[in-house]
Amino acid sequence: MTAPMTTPQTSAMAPAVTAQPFEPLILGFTCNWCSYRAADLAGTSRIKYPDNVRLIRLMCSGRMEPEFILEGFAKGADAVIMTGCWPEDCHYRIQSVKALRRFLFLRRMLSDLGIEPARLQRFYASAAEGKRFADEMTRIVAEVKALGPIPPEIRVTLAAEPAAPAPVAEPVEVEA
Amino acid sequence: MTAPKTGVYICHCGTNISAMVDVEAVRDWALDELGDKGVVVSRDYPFMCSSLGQELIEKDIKEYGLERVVVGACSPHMHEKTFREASSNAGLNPYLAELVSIREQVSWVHTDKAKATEKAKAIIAGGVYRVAEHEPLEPLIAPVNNATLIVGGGIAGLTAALEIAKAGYPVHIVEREPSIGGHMAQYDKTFPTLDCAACILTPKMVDAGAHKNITLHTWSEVVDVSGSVGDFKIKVKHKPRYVVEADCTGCGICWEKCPVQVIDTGFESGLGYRKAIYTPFPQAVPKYPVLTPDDCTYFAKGTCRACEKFCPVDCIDFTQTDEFVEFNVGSILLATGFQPFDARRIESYGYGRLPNVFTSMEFERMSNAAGPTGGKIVLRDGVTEPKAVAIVHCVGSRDKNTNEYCSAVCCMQSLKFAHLVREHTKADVYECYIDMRTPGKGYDEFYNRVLEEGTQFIRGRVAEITDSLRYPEEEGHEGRLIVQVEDTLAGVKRRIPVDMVMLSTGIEPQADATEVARMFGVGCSSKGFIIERHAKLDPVATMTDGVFAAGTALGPRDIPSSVSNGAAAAATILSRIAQGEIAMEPYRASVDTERCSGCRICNDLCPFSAITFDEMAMVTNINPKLCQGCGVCVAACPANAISGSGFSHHQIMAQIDGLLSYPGGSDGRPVEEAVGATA
Amino acid sequence: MTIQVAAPAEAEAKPRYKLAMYWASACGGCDVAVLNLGMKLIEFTERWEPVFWPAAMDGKRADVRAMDDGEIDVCLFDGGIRTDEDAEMAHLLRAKSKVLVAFGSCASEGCIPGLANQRSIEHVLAAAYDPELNDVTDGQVPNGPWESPYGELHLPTLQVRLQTLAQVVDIDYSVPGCPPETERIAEVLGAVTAALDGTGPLPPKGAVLGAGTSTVCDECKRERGVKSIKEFKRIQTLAEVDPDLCLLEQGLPCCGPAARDGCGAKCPAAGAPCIGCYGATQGVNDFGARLLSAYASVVDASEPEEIERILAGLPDTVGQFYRFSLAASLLHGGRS
Amino acid sequence: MTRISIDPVTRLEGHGKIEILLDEAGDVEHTYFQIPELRGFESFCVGRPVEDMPALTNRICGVCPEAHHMAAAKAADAVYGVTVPRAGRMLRELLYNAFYVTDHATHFYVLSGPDLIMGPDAPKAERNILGVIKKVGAEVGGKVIDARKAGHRVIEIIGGRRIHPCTGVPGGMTKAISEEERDEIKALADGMIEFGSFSLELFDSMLADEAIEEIVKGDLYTHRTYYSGLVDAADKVTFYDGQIKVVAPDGEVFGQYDPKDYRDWISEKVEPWTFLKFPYLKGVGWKGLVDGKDSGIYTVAPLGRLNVASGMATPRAQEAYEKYFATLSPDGTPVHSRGATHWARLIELMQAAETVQQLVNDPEITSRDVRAIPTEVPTEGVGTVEAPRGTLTHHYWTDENGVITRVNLIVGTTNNYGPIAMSVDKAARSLISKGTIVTEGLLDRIEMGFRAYDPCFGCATHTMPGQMPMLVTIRDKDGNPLKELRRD
Repeated sequence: MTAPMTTPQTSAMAPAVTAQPFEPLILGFTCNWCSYRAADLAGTSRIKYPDNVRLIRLMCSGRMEPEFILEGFAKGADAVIMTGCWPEDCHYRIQSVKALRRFLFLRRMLSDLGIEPARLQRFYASAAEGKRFADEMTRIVAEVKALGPIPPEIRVTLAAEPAAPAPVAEPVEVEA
Repeated sequence: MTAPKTGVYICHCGTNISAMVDVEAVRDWALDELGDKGVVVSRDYPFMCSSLGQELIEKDIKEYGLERVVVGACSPHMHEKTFREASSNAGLNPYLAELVSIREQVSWVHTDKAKATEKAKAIIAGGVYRVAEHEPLEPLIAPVNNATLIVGGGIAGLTAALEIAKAGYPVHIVEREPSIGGHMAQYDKTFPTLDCAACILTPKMVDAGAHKNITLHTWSEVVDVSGSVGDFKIKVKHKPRYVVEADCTGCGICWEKCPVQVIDTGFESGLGYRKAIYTPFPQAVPKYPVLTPDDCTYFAKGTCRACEKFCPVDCIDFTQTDEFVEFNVGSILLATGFQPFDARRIESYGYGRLPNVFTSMEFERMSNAAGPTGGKIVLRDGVTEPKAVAIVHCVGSRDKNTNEYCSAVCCMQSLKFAHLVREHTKADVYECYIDMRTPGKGYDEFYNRVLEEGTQFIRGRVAEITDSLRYPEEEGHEGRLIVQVEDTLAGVKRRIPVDMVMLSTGIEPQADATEVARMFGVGCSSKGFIIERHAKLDPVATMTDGVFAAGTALGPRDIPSSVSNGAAAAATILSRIAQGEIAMEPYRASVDTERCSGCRICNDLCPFSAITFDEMAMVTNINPKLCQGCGVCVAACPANAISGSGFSHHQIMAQIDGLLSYPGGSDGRPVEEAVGATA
Repeated sequence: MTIQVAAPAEAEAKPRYKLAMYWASACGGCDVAVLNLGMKLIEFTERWEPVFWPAAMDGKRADVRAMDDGEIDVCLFDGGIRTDEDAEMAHLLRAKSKVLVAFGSCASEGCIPGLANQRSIEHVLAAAYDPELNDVTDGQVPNGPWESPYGELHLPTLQVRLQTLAQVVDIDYSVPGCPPETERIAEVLGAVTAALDGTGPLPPKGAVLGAGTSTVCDECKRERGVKSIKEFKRIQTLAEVDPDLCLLEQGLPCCGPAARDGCGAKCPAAGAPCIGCYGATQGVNDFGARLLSAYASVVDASEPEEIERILAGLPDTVGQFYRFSLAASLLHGGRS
Repeated sequence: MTRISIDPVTRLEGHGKIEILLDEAGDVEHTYFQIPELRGFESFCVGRPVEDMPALTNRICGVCPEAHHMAAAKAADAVYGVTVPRAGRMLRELLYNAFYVTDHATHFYVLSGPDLIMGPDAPKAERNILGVIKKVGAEVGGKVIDARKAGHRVIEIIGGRRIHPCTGVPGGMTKAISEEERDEIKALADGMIEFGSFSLELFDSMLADEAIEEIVKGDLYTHRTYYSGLVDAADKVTFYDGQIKVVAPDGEVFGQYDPKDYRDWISEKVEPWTFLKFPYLKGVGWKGLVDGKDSGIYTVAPLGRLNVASGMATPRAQEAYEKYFATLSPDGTPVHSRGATHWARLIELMQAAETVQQLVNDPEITSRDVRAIPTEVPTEGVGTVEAPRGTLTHHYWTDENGVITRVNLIVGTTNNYGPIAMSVDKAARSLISKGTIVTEGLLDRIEMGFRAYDPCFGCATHTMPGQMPMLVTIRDKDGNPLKELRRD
């Protein structure tokens, strides 16, 4: 009587596999002068935050090319965060505002492409605001978890290879 | 193109990293999984930054012929230079080495070792992908102008000025008040030694005023800073004194004759009077007086001119206006000081409402022999000596409603005040404190001394200061002040009747601190204290090359540390001057004029005026001398004609790919989708 | 235009190369552009033998199948990959051709039909066969094989997304444009002939032929000053369009700053903003991102509300920034 | 059951495909003509600003982008309820008529020419444009290429580009033309008229040839369908704007309506076996692919236009029109022979050439006043023109911001989908009976049938006008291939 037992076993195991909680992958951009140092300060202050975010350092948040963000989404990020100096103490005086303009434009275009605004986040952090940096990371990760993954019909990654179409039967050639 | 030979080095940082990241796993993973990206050697080491760790890298560069180096350790702001130097020692261009942070960004902020290790792998991958796109760069060299601008003539600035001037280099001090000296000049005694502030300060003021290498710009403000590292162009506004400095002898007849009495809210903190034309205090440097038009009868009514009539050298000039002077400097020191916390902001303490509530600054002037009361400690009426005095600590400090930080000096100044009250009067003194903070040489000894002098110490934050009596036992105390405080040691609520309350006010940034920070391009906290390049290892440098800071502009501190700040800044500046030139990160934007379409999108984007348009050739040019490397124009160029060295498009795209290449999609879910799949 | 020309005798000396031109999901404009070569085309046939060109001459897939791999010297492939059959042909022609060229905007970037990628394939079918506008019998709409009363009828199946040629097979070159300007086509055919003869340089794999490396502004004759966008305008609201001044500076969203040059800036010259049919310029991964960044950078506002107000002047961001290149955008599979 | 697949350029390339299914007796049971392409303009035009539509919908067809550009611009005008200034409208018509000259010339000489001028029995090697040139003389070849060039040049001057013009916008055109450009067009116009009369004379001479006469008058492709097309206020043939007139097979007027009311008059039948839809007259109803007065199927393009109108709008064309009916239908009832389309096409070419000349000589043609600024709130609009291959309708719905919320498109060739399918069926039935199949003839007839209609599936699929190279596979009842025939 082994046969009947297999069924419950397999079905009992099934939920365990699907029960994995969604852990978003998030790409974060910092400027060299304020927000990256805020991240450093969060570290030196040992303030904990979720490990979903991976950071890239730019010299200035105004260096941000929208292509970087799209590349992030294309390569599997569930959300992207832009951070930088408070406009009033931007190391490059007024460049942090350029980042704001691109952010608003891009967020609108992304939502027109089906990517929720909440997946493109943005905040300021001065070099003294390690706590703020960690708090924002925690907040954003929670928000993105609530959103869930980006549906595959919205994002195609470069890895995506088209399914080679099933070759259709070739008519046998006969002499005319 | 085949991937460049790359070495990967994972630092344990003692256990700072290895406790939360499985460094061996990361090391092996890098060699196994990043081989196709060029990784030929991967090592871990307890302290990569140690000389032995660096030798490890240098050895590999030579043995394996490494073309790239990636170190996974602390923040680049900590050790980027270290590993770049190690690489160049071994003959590898320093900009082909990349330091990625798996400490500040991983081990110190995460709690799940397995996940932290995964993230560390991704960060290493990001570095490896990125560094493959790097190209050899040479640092940009800029000559350093040997002149120095010091903003603020307080004790920190003066100290630095004298050190630099003595070394033989020109210094400009810009002070917005009529005299240098800063807050210290207002103090009576200085803790813990109780020597008189004036006696130790004025000689320095005189030296500074007299020194041939020091140019004083008092009653002046910096209005513009331009140029770049090594050679800043400074524009200073000299506000009109209405006194011709060249002729003035500082004889003082003008302010004797001036009929207008003005409450001196500046130097005398509102306790005393000055004239419409005045010097803030007898030992002021420079000696020339200042006339304030708002107070002057002549400016109001067009008559009087007493000062002019009596001036023996005819140096009064009512026609003076703002004057602007410009000069270039190679270094800038911001010693802009602090402002005392405004006690009015805590209404329950009644300052401004209850006459006999005083602030520390008022008390300093009151107890000063040269002050408005001639050193007598009396109530507002100017005659009555207090029988009981309460001193309240942490006013505007360690308080969520005002400032969360500790102002560092209040405890000691309060102890000093307690001592002075006991010395000048027979009054009982109550010190209401939260914690007694007496770090520093001789400080705690002074605390004990004041204890022995019989001052009563009450541990507890004062809740309220009032003149309304609520309880029968308070009868007979009419007209006195009640200090309500919970004695947390005795565990009782106390209402203490006193005649005088002294609020030990804290230290706050100058009101215009953030504007000043912006003008000089340095970062400051949201409160306004300037941020050090590194709080511990580089405490007087800012994040802007060539701009330094000292004293309370950086945060609360006492006179000794302000002075050592000033000296430290002087030493740093002198070493730059001695080097004659400085090396800057070669991060610059450049235009490929073949690709430039002349669309002029970028033309208005540069705050440093590095971008110009060639009308003839219809192309845009970028001046590398002015470019600061922010990259805004690179990101804006729709023709892809502008590229940025050091942070190029390809480098960042590669790092993104690397960071996201592992473990693939979020929660490892396959990101592939059969696009070609038919609906 | 049926091209079956016997090579004139004097050309016998030089080799005659085999040329194929195929349209996948296309409008035919690329083929018309080639036909517009007129007499020049007939001259070209002295050096080029068109072995397969459905637009202009007889030819059968069976013939292509029968060819050896690499037998076709050059295949100009226009049209996007919309159906399983398009993909099948892409794979077949890749195998049979020495040099495969993504010809025109559809094959290079997906062109305007690529805008379909903004929505689901269900939306495409629902809109095309909207029962309110059409006579649909119990919800039956075409897509894929259908079982007729007399046996199965084969009908191609739409892919979930329109793809560029490079997303489906490895390509050697691409020629941008919707359609490529006839003069550029002549240059390309000349250059390729020279390269095959060995008298000219062979362009590096992946090169973009028949276009420049700058942008349309480089060719545009309009005067331009420093850019600062206070408001985006729609042409029907603009009483006067200055004939000499940069259109973007007049508030019209022109793609010129980001679109690859080579077309001669004909549209701006005709008073119509460039719509970017020559696609992204050299080294740009994502046309829309580039143009968006350029526009946003010069928006004359610093407050979020003000920036949003100006942005609202673009009612259709996807159509504005990706009109010809959505299928090649990073989010939709990238440029290769 | 035996199945015959006729795959123009084989099944897998989506260029249209014919399936003929025979019953047990070996007679034609059913014929399917499938169009295997869909790009989804109705879907992705939604959300676009209406002023973008002329440039977007160009890309429906690279063979007749001018037609889509005009229909879209007119629909956009209608969405805003704006009237194009006279000069702007004249520029559009000038561009459009020049396009007609080019397109009709291309079709007659390059596509159908080989069949007609060389005759259907000429050796295949000669049945191409070069053969034509050899026979009628090099200067004719020159004339043809010049005529196409001339048309393209006018399109470039007014439309900005030769293919996919860009100057049509809501309310008019983005640019006027200069005096110099006007003079250049004048010169080209004279050449066009010359070319028109030359072509009509050539056709007269060709009619002497019996084979040709058979093509034009014969009943092989005769279907007695309804006819539909635009007529102007004087009930004459017109291309850019007018009312749609429908006549019954017997010539009786079925109705005349404003194009914006098209939905009251026609509907499109969706079949699950082909991406293209079958338009039909609602008032008559869908009876399947059959002709006659009870079937809603109607015919458009030159044949349809000449059948509904009472004449041509220009003198020379009118002359030719009268000759056309005198020859083919003296009583003035509709001409049902599809072969006559070739002749009708040349008559239209002449009208287009004459119209170009009229317009370019109008003193107002160089006026700067080519665009009106809309004042109405945008809502909904229909734009209809006569494309060379049939009535073309664009219908847009927008929000109050002028952004498209819904689109309906009925492209020229689609209107003829039914008749073409019937011709295919008829050709099959005429040559297949009781299992005997005259295969070679089958190919000829189907090919010529297509050429008569000049189907432009560039608009719906991608078959170039006239191009129908074919492969026929005959399979036995089990679907095994018996024989494969190809047209080479």
